[in-house]
Amino acid sequence: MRYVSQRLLQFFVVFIVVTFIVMVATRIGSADPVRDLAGGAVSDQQIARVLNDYPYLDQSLFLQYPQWLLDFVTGNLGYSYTQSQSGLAMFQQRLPPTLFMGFWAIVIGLAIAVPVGVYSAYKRDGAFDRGASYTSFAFISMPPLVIAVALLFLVVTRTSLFPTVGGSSYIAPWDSPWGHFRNFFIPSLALGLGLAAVWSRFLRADMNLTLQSDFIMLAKAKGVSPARVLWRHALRSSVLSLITSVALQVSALIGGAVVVEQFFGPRGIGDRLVFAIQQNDILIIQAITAVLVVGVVLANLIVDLLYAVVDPRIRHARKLG
Amino acid sequence: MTIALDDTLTTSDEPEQPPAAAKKVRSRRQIGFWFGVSWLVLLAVHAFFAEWIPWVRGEQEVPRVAGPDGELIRASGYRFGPGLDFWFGSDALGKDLFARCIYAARLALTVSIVSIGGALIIGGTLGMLAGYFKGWIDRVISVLVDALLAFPAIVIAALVIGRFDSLQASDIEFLGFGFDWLSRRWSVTIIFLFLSIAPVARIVRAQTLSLSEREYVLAARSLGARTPRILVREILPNLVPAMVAVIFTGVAILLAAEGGLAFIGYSVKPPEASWGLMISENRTRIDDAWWATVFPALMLFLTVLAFNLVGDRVAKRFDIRETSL
Amino acid sequence: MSGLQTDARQSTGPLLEITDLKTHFATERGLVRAVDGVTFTLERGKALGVVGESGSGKTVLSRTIMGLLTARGVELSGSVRFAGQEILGLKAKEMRHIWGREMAMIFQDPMSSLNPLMKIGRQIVEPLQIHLDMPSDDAKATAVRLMKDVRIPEAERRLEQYPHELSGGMRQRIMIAIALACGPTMLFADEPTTALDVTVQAQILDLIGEQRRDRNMSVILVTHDLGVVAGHTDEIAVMYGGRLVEKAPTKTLFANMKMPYTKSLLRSIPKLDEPSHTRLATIPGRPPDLVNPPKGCRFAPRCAYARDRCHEEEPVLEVAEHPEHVYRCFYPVGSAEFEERDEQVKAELAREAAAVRAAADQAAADSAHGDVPLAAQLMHGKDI
Amino acid sequence: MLTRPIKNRRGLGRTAVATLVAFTLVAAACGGDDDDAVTTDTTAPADDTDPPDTDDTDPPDTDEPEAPVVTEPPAAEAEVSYGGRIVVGVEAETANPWRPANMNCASSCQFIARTFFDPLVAVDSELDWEPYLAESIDINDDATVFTITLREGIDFHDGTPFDADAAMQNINGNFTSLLLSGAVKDIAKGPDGSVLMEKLDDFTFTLQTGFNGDPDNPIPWPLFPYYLGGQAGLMASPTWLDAAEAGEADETQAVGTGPFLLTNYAPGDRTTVQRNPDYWLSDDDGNQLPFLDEIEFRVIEDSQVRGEALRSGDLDIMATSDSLVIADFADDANFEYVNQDQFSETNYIMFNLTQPYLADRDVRCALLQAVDTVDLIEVVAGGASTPSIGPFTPGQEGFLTDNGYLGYDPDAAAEAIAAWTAENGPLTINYSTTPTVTNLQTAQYLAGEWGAIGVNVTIDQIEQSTLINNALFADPAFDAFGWRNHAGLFVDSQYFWWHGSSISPDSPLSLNFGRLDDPVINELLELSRSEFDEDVRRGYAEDINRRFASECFIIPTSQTQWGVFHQPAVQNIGRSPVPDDSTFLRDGAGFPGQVWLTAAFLAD
Repeated sequence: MRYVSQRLLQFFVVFIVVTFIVMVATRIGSADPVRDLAGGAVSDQQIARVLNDYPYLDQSLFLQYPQWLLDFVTGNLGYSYTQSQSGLAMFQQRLPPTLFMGFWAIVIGLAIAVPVGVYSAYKRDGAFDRGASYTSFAFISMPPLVIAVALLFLVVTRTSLFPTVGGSSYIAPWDSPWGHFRNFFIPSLALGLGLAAVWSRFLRADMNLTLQSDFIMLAKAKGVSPARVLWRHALRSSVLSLITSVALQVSALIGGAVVVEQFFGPRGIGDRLVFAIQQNDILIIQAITAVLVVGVVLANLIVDLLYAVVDPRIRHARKLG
Repeated sequence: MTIALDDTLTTSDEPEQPPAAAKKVRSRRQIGFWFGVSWLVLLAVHAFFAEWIPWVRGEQEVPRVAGPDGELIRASGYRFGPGLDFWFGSDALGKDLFARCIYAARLALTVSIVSIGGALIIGGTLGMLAGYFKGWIDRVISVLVDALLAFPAIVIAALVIGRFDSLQASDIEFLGFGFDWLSRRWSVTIIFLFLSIAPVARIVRAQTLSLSEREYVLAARSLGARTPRILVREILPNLVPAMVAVIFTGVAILLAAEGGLAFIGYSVKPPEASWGLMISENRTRIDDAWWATVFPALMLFLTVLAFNLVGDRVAKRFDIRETSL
Repeated sequence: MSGLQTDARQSTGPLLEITDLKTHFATERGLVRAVDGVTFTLERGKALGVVGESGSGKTVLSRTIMGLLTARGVELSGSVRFAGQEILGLKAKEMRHIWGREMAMIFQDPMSSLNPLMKIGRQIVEPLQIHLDMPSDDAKATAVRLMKDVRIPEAERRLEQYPHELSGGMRQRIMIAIALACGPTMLFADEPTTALDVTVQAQILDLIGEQRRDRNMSVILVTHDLGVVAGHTDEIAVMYGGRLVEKAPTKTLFANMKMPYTKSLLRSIPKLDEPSHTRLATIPGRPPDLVNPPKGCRFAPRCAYARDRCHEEEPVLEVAEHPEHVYRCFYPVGSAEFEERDEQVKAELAREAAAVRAAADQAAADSAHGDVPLAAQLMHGKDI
Repeated sequence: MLTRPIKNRRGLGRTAVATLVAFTLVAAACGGDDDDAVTTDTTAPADDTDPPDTDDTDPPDTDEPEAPVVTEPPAAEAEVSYGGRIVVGVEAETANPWRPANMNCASSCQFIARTFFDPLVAVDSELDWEPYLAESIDINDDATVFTITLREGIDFHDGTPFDADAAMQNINGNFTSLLLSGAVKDIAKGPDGSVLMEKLDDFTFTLQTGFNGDPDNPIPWPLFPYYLGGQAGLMASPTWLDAAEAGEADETQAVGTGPFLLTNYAPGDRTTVQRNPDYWLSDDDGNQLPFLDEIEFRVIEDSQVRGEALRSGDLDIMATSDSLVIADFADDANFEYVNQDQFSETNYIMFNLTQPYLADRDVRCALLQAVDTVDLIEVVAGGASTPSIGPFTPGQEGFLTDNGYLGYDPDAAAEAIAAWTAENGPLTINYSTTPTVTNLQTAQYLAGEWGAIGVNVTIDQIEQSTLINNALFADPAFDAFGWRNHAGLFVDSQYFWWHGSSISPDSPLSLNFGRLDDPVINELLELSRSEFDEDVRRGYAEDINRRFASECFIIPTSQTQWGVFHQPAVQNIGRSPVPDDSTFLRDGAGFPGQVWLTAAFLAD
């Protein structure tokens, strides 16, 4: 329990720090946040309306913050006056595309990284390992933007399968599996390849270490087949660092999504965030950043839980802690 | 690599490699390293001396070249693909993409290097103090690092840069100074510097922490050396390898970040050139003019790769790893 | 490979014959001669103790025999005949029929040698299912029986437990149970007690001895601790610098050891209050560099009794009074030259006791992520 | 009629030289029964027409607009059938909220809004206004009083009956809103500021004119009914309006009387509407309208990308003003299209005339003369657009091919600037632009050309709502930017964009973005508003055109041409019926870039 409360406290501090920094950042050089918010053609009526909804907006930042925080935790996720849309509706509209993209990116990343990492570790220093090593190094040096250009140039323009730049839109898989694939494959791949590169490296390194450990030797000495040693004994214990890596990549994933959504679509939360920044739609900026931080934090919490599922020692230690 | 062939064999970290294979690995690493170095030298020379290099046209120059009929024409509308006249082709406005890529390199390199340099000075100092004295700096840095990791830097950068635009346009003064000077170039540099402080501080802190436990530091301390002297004479010189690795790798990360930021419109403004901006401007025309999108992306990729290769080599050479931090 | 699958119990002659076995590692620094020409035989049902300090090659020896050294750059030569069959250099695929079934191994550290993420039961059942194709119910029952054999209380409950939930001694018993699962004829025990409490050590050794007798197994007990092998082996082989330097029936050896090195080992039996796996403190100097072994007797640089000849010429194996007692020394214990120096040596030894200890763990430093580019690590930001 | 950029964020692609886009608040078409300049260009299939002449970059040299070709809309090729779902790609979506009084509505927004709102009048294929939700509108002889009779038996989607009270509430709201009041400023208002209306019975009421709202100063306004075919004439449920006003209903969940119900609205991304089974209108064969079950409008800003989406079958209908894309698709026999190359917008560079240096004609004209629009179009739009020399496009009242336009003369420009700077010091122009690809290219091009005549240019890349604010409030930072506006047939449609009275002394906000207050133009606009004779009106309009040319109030760059492309399976485009009449509604009249989908259906 102490462990959990410690982690929660840590996450809470991170949340406060990030959201406060973002709040301060949205107000830099702004004479009147209320006017910014009203957007477009501003009449006194509109300003009055903003102030009626969010009376704290003309107070000092330190007074604003707790009130905003209270709003946030009570489910008031802001309002976009320029888009006539509540924060909640905005999330309902914009989160699914990004979640799907992120999910598929992670799936693609793992689907590539796990076999590559495991096989590299198994055939260490072999031709495959070396090839994978160079390839992954190259991909690590490729920001999502470059991968997106490469995919556009090498795949999208050469087949007529996928929507071109900015053409991907949100189609739920249950509405049309094929449509979903067409629209999500390329953006997800643009994110997933980079993840695969990083993860295959981490997995290979960790597997190498694991493969040298005594219990692998014991498994071998028991006569367990190499495949079983690899997948049942070695991978399972290396998977921990992989999971950590997945969680740590969530924030990088969001950063990548911002670029990829602008590049290919679909229009998710990253795209909306950039638009909100352009419009200085401060309540939406704050809401999105806060939700994203919660997302990152949640990912880390989930990893913590997964740790315990995968590793009985941790479960044990936490029970004691 | 020392190998203790004894009971710890099974946990020894590095593989035993036959000398030939090991040599091959080394030479392969060398190839990468030398590729990185040569690319960077070539690029840096072009970028920083562009005005004096005859084959680099002006950033904003709209050259007129001989058309099919021999008369001088503008190369607008992506008229020229890669070739002798335009190595990387021409863009929509008829500018030379090679020249623009070079000037974009100047921007990317200056912004990244200045930011990392500044971050090293500030973050390095903080990190050294934190590592040596531990205490509150330590805790603040770790919270900041956690917070930064919890959030994509590109978003914070875009947000702040957007606001800096308003600041520049406003009449707001700070300590009697206005913000007229706050161009995008400065905005990007400042926010990159700011975002780099915590990670740099963290690395330096960790290195300092381990260095301050070393015998020679303990010895110096026991001989009555003063703290500043220990920091400057004993610890600082030993931080250099780590800092070199951080510079190269950090620049690589910032280059990538600048690319993304420029792509979403938050690095320099047109008509200044930036790789990300060029990609953003030209990608919808990739069917007709692939060169205008592909070359900037290639430049970005190769430069990031080169910095990573060099940085990684330095890190390996001096055995600097995140895990040891 | 059908020949190898024949039951070793059916063959006649010595169970294990090792002839001029060499295990060399090619490294960047040069060829490491970890095992350098070792010859011995082991009869079935007998226990051999292989003794030496860290770096003497004893662990490599046992793993070579078992065929577990398959890393790149390993060069093997000589001969290992198991139940009359040559097994040196067989591929892992071929050895798998022997592993677990004919030969089994108990490792030094029961904590790291059991898969931490797998239930005890599964780990014991695994070889049963692999080699004996046992249905899972039978396998489970067998596992419980095995656990009872190795004196694990509440065996049924333990099946569902994870290694970390057991004490060190229990874990080592589990390892033994695993090793014994398929009834091997040959058991390697590599420092089986080093990581354990002294009180538990004796129990474990007794257990191994007991099982050896019950099952008529041969046992090779690898240790740096002469005290361990004293009561639990039939024969003792002492290794130094990759070479066999003294070998004798246990009683003979203790009664009449010839090598000054063996004598030093005897002196360095760990004290009760020392942490486990302490380097042998009482022998000055370091084990020899196996890339460039010293000229002459490999122990000479550290030997308090060494004379000029020892540094120039390498002694060959001499046969002592007892025909099965061999040793490699020009000036063995008991010789006049030895006694001459003994007095001053004893005094020095005490002084240098503590010096060797440091600097041991550097090599084991974790470099797992050296392969991951710094950029990727920085982007991760956190320690993995 | 309020202008606002519709280009949301990134690339509108190569929408000619276009930059920002006007709201089209008023359906403006050529009135009267004359048949000279009226064309119906609903053309399909595509191979029946000549592709737009993309090579001709010179201003058209004919004296008259091209001879009109009046064609009947194509008859449906298949039996009408109910059901089906289509996806329509539009370039932007700028509503927010969906209240007619507040909608920031550009072309694509009108396209969407017309599926769930009906107007009081609509423009038919002969470009006459026809009563739509209204049953009739009686105009008195001097065109100062309008008696509006409504159709009976129509309900809003929420069940609220559509009657005089509802219509009057809508009209009052629309005609007094910040956004729309300027467009209808000559409708009489009472002392409390509300529109003066008289309810005659449950379905009849009257409106009257009054110069600047003054009921004692009625002016003839023969073309006024057309305004009821625009945004000001859209009817929304009063129940919903009241609830939205009170904050109890979602102001984006529009409730109208239209053929479709708004079911899902994702701002800036997509809008979904579903069939209104109780729609009040049937087609001429008595089939209950509409036919389609569902329409999804999807925003795809880049026209190339939109085109690709149509090709790949992701879209069924796609509207574009990108001449290259139009040229591309016009040749493609796989798609049918509605060509809308008349009465459309002009792309131009707008000046903030309150800046002292821009109030100087010499400076403006020098800036104009520095720009070779032919070259600009070549560079930015691949030469596919037609250069423009004045504020009007072909078909519009006042369109001229020779208006005295100064044309490209960089030497004269440089001279003028040199003279100006000698007297006043260096001249710096801040060109504001949204960060879209085409706009940035245009900005860079202009910076180059203006730089060449000795003007310092800074490019300010700002987000569009800020840009609008700069324009609305004549922000000091606003000097010049690209704009797309002034669709419609009459010059009266442009009245408040250009009339000095739009610059309110009380409010810094003005819909006359350029702050144009020219006595000559003011007078001509007033004359044309009350003019019954079309030829005379055309004369006024041409004078306005010449005045623009001689004073260089704007730098016209190109004419907008629209094309609405669709899959052949989508039938009955251009055949939306007019109630009680045999004509059809005209697609794109006043609202280029849209078609009516009331009678559209999907062939199997």
